[in-house]
Amino acid sequence: MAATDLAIELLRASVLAATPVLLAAVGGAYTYFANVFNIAMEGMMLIGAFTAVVGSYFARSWAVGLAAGVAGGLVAAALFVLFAVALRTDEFVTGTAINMLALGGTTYALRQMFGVRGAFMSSQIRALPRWDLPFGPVLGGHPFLVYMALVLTLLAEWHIRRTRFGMRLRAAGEDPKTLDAAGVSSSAMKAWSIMISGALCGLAGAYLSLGYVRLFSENMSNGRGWISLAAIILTRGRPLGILVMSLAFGLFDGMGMSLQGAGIPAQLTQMLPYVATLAALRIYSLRQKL
Amino acid sequence: MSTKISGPGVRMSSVVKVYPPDVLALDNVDICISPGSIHSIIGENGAGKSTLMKVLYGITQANAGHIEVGGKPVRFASPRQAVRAGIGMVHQELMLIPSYTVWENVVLGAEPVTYLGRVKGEAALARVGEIIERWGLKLDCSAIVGDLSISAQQKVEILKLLYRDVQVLIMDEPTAVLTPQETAELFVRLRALNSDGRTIIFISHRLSEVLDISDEITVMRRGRRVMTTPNRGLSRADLARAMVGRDVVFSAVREGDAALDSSQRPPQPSPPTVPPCLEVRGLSMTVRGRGRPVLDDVSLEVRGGEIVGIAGVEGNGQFELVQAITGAVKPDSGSILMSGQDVTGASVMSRRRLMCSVPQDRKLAGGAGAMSLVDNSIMTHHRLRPSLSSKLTPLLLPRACRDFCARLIAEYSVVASGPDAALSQLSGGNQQKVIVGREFSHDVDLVLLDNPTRGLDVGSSEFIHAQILKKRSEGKGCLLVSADLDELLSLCDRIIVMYEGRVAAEFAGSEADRDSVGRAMLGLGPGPGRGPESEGVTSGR
Amino acid sequence: MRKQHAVSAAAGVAVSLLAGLAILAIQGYPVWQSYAALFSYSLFSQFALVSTLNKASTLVLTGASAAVGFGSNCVNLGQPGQFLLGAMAATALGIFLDLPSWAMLPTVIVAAAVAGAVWSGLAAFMRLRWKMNEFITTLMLNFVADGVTLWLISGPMLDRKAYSPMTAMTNPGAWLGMWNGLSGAVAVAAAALAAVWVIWNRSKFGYECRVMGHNPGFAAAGGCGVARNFTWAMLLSGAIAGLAGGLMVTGGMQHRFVKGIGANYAWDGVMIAIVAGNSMSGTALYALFFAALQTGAMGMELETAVPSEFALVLQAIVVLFVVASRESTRLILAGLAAKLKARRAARMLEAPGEGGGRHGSGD
Amino acid sequence: MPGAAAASPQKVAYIINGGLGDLSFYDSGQAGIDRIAKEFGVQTRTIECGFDPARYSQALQAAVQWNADVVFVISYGFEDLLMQYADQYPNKRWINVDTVVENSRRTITNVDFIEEEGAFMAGAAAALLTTDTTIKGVNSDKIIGAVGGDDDPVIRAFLYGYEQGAKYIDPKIEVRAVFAGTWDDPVRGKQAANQLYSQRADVVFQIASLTGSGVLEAAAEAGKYAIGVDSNQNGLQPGHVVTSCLKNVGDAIYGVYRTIANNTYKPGEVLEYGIRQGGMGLAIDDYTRQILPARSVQRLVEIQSKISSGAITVKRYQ
Ligand SMILES: Nc1ncnc2c1ncn2[C@@H]1O[C@H](COP(=O)(O)OP(=O)(O)OP(=O)(O)O)[C@@H](O)[C@H]1O
Ligand SMILES: Nc1ncnc2c1ncn2[C@@H]1O[C@H](COP(=O)(O)OP(=O)(O)OP(=O)(O)O)[C@@H](O)[C@H]1O
Ligand SMILES: [Mg+2]
Ligand SMILES: [Mg+2]
Repeated sequence: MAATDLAIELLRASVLAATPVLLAAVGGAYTYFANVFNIAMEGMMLIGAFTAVVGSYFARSWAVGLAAGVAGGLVAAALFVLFAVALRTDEFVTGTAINMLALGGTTYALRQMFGVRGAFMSSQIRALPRWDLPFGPVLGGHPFLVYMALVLTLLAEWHIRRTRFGMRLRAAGEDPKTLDAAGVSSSAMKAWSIMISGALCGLAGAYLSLGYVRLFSENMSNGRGWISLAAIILTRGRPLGILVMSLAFGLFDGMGMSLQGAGIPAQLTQMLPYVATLAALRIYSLRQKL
Repeated sequence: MSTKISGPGVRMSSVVKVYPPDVLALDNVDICISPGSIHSIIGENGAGKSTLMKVLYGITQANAGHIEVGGKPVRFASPRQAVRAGIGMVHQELMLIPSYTVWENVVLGAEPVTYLGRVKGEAALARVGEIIERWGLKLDCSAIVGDLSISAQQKVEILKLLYRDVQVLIMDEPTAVLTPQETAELFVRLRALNSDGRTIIFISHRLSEVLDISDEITVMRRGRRVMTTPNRGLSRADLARAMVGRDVVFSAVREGDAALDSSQRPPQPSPPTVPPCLEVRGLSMTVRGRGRPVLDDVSLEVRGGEIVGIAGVEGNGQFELVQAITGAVKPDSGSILMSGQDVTGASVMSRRRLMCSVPQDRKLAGGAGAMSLVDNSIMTHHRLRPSLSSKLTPLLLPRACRDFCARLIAEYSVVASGPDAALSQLSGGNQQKVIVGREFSHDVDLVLLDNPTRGLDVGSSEFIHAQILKKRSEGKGCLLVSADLDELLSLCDRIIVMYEGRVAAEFAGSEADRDSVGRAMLGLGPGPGRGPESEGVTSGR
Repeated sequence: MRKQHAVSAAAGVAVSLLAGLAILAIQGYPVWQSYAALFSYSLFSQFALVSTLNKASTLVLTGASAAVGFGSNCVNLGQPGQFLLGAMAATALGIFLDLPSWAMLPTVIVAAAVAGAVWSGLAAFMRLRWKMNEFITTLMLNFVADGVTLWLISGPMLDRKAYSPMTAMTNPGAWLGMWNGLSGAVAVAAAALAAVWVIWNRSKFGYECRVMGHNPGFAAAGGCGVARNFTWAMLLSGAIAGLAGGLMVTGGMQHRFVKGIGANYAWDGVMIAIVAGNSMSGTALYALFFAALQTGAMGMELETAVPSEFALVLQAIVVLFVVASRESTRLILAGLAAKLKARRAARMLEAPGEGGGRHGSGD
Repeated sequence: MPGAAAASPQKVAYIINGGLGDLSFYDSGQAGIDRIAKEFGVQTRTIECGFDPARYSQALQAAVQWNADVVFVISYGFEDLLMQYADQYPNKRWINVDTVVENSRRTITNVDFIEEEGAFMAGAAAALLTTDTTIKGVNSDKIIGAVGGDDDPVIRAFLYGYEQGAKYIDPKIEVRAVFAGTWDDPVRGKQAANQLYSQRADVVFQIASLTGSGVLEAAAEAGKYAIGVDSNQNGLQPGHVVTSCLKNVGDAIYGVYRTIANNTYKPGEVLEYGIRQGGMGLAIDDYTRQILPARSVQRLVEIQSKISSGAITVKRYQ
């Protein structure tokens, strides 16, 4: 009886935990196809989480918060574009620097704006509304971004595969010169892909700070950006594959803690999602060989 | 000079283009393409032909100058605008997305879409199919471009232009990668387009072709237009002189005229009593994803003091053959012997004790642009040349390395600020000299050359050809893979033609001529009744 | 090349210091006091200098580790994990091993390096044997190392008397000396860096690695055993990171593995390697610079209440500006040069007489 | 030697291993510092190490370089360093909060909290809640939960007292603990709490600093209950935080400083702050009364007095 409750809770938790990874990774899929090495997702997410809280707090409105989150992600993305695309700085460098900037900047701003360190929570922060959709105990009653994330995933799949934008995006990734010769600026396509991933990372961040919990805490993204990146590389950027990967991640993430009940030390159970990722990578490499 | 009144004319006046930092690629060029004509532009490598066309097509912007199309002044910020003005270009290096289908490549950049932005595949397919019909291009709309032959890919490029219904077609060295027969087919098509009223700008290094097809000819030299003349009563010699600015002895090398050849080609080496420095026996290899084997029971041998050429349309196994010999890939079966030693399974480094190799792609395998000339010149020597490293430790001696590099620079007359210059700072020709110098200063019996003069200007090619002949006279064996038929014809003692991974034919240098070799490259028998297989594949005689 | 490095470095650092200055000004902090504090707490007192050096000794190593990795084209982002395992190895041996001190220290330090190498070797193995992208594996292995060590120090190796996860102290035999505050780790780190510099810039292996870093295809064609070099580069990179961890325990002030001992050293190291363009001496320079920033930040916080996170921001800005300037200055300058030359060329046309012959249609 | 610096102090530093903003432990200490600044007009500075060992020695050194006269330290993770510095600078007043650190010169004054006593009260409160099915949302099972930050001795001490308190009310009560493994990740805290609730715990005691704020949120969302820690967190999620296990770091710090101000300060003491000394306690206010029936509240008050009178002896961990 309690067991089934726990199982349900686990699945529920995994959906919740999967969402930010999914949102970020779907954005990352765009940069993946544009052949941009985008390791800035972690930072974009963090900035999004912060600006979302700022927006929601000062405007007393989750909508504004959401918008602010996206805006935050976009600003970070714009920085990425400025350096990696306009100034031709190495993408890895830019990404790493932006991650660092995000960590330092948000912590710094947290201090400056709210005079706190560690975390900022307040009843004035408006959380994202929950939709009590009749999807049963596991899928029902989540913050609406969870459902948005699913829709966005399908949309992205279609957008990248079927539309003119997608066609040019993939061309830009595969052979920029040719796209340029065809009269479409490959740099512009790269820039677009980065902005899109910025927006989605912003959403992911907003989800973390307004949906998952209702506060901002330092380094809140906490490695989720990296997991997203792994998911993208593993699934070669296919949004549907990413969906599966991030759900799996969410499941293992939650499972880790419940294994403490089975007497496995907390510190070890925390490794579960990452070990799982390694395993997935191994399996993937097998499939690759055949 | 034809006087068809149709298709827009193009006038470019005092166009200046400088590539960063200081390559004056176009120096006040004025050129006038009369409407509905076929206008050829010729000139040495680096003369500025492609740049001029890129400016006209809006890929690069000129620093100064004016352009008029059909009498109206225009300024193209991007190819899109050029296309809108009815100008299209087929680039020197084909511009296609390998993984896309033919129709996808054709519509890319001008896709028919629904209001949601979805690409209307059906509509595009129909439209493209129709054009293919109209011009009898014989292409499968939904084939993956990567799987097509070079000439088919070129058709796709032309298809792109027709799809956009351009009136001015720029063809930048379209024949460089084609066999004579394919070239002929292309010309038929170009003439058809021309009589349909389209203006055609044609760029080629092959003067015979130019004389064959053009109404007018413009000659460029070092970024300037040196002359424009109607194509009447001109000889290759005239053009060659105009191109180079002096009488050309080496025109043989560039032109491959049989008459000149035999006089040009150094005397045959003494009958090969010398032991072979390279023996390839029954080499076969398949690659995942490709249907037929990329190498199919290839056997050949190279003896000291001879230059053996490998001819073939790109993608017929030459590349893989070279890779197998250098050790970059392992063949499925067959064996490779160098100076009698079996090296089939040997590491690259151990092969390098017996051979040196000038790779096809400077950027990919030739050197590291960002590194100094020193670092670029000691590669492989750093392990094989004792003088470079200290006796006791595994450390290299900086001074010794510098000296080695300095000597190389002097010996191969490399133009560079010094051993510390980064390779990328050098001009293409000089980069190649560094690479050739590095490889040739290995004292080994086998010299492997993969397109050693691709994209080099006449001077540099001349220099490198001289070096190759020198190696031969020293009794080294050379295996020369080249896409430039003329180069092979003028240098080689034997020419082996590869087709679909097999040795399709072998010619003695004396009996080789463009036509028969060209036919073999296409897998056609040299003459009626004789299939390529029946051609004597007698390597181990 | 050297000059270009130096210039881009100088320019980048200057610009970013100015940017930081602007930020402070906008925030309404006393700019000059703040910067004064930043440096007086990091350089201009004996202890300040000493603690900057101590910090630098770690950063230099994590930086060198990253530089060796990136410089030879293996994306080893596993420094955090390798650091932790190195520290753990040093701690474990330091506690359970009891040798005469002349043997003790070397053993412990070497063990740390080996532990780090094992961890990176694992990633190398997965890459070569199973084609698993080392970029991801190293990242994931970090989390694993984190979990394992945390478990060890809060379970099996937890110090009885401790209030928070930490091991017992190591035997004094495994302690590096201190000379009025200056840790022996500095000397060891310096020696290690020198060794790596020689390997990197002078040895055949180092040469091949650098070539691999710039153009793997060239290295392969030239006959450098790419797979072998990859393995050794990974091992070396891991060993250096492990050494850094080991020195943290043997040379630090606590002589034990406390929770979070790795701090942010590894990621800072990655940063440093990047700004230094994988050049060893560049790494040394930036390690000192970053160390000064981080040490000074706390002083800045004390004197003028500027939050110490400011240092993080400043570092990121430095990275962006230095690297961006390095890569874009060239482009911009070249562009300008081209424009000038073009203008001159175009003018010649107007010059009478000049143009005539040139444009005359040949014969 | 101790007391050498008789001159009344000018600068007071507060060095913490973690970071402010946890709304519990560190902030409670900060409250004390602020009070000192206000009442005695001294300069105060807080140095946060953000759980970054790299900063521990720097923090101590910075305080010295800044010429602090009195240094309050929460020294989890750098007890050793504290000893070294205390020995090196005997003229400063070093007050170590929440652990016991004894340097060779015995100049460090320690403020040790008897967490077990506070936790005992929390356990009792939790038990009273979970056994009272009349309270909204309380189920029949007698299960209570706790979320710890790290699995470390202090948290163990809390749990030890928590369990005693619970069993004191009803021996059949089962305590389930989960360790989030972090002190500053509310997301994990929330996951942990949700799992406990799904295991039919009615109330979860958060002993995880910042991570714990996720626990309180989970309670509010799940319509269940939580118990705060260190500071009074009852108001953070009104109607869902039953009570808070107070650890009056601030009061303790203020108390010690007063002794310094009126020169009754004796270096090297170990000051035990349990319920009797008002160091530990239970935050019982209107929020509590909203949730617990009067008799339960009454019961808690009695227990509290029994503990301070010694009628109930809470076993110490270790
Ligand atoms: N992107 C570029 N950057 C710098 N220099 C360039 C660039 N492209 C061409 N150049 C230089 O400009 C000059 C003209 O090049 P261009 O390609 O127009 O010559 P070309 O006549 O087309 O030669 P080819 O017969 O080999 O095609 C050459 O010196 C070349 O090195
Ligand atoms: N990114 C950089 N920033 C600042 N200085 C640099 C940088 N890279 C190199 N330098 C300096 O330039 C000099 C030469 O470095 P470079 O890497 O070009 O040559 P090197 O022989 O490889 O020496 P090293 O590897 O020790 O830097 C060194 O003195 C180094 O301090
Ligand atoms: Mg060209
Ligand atoms: Mg206690």
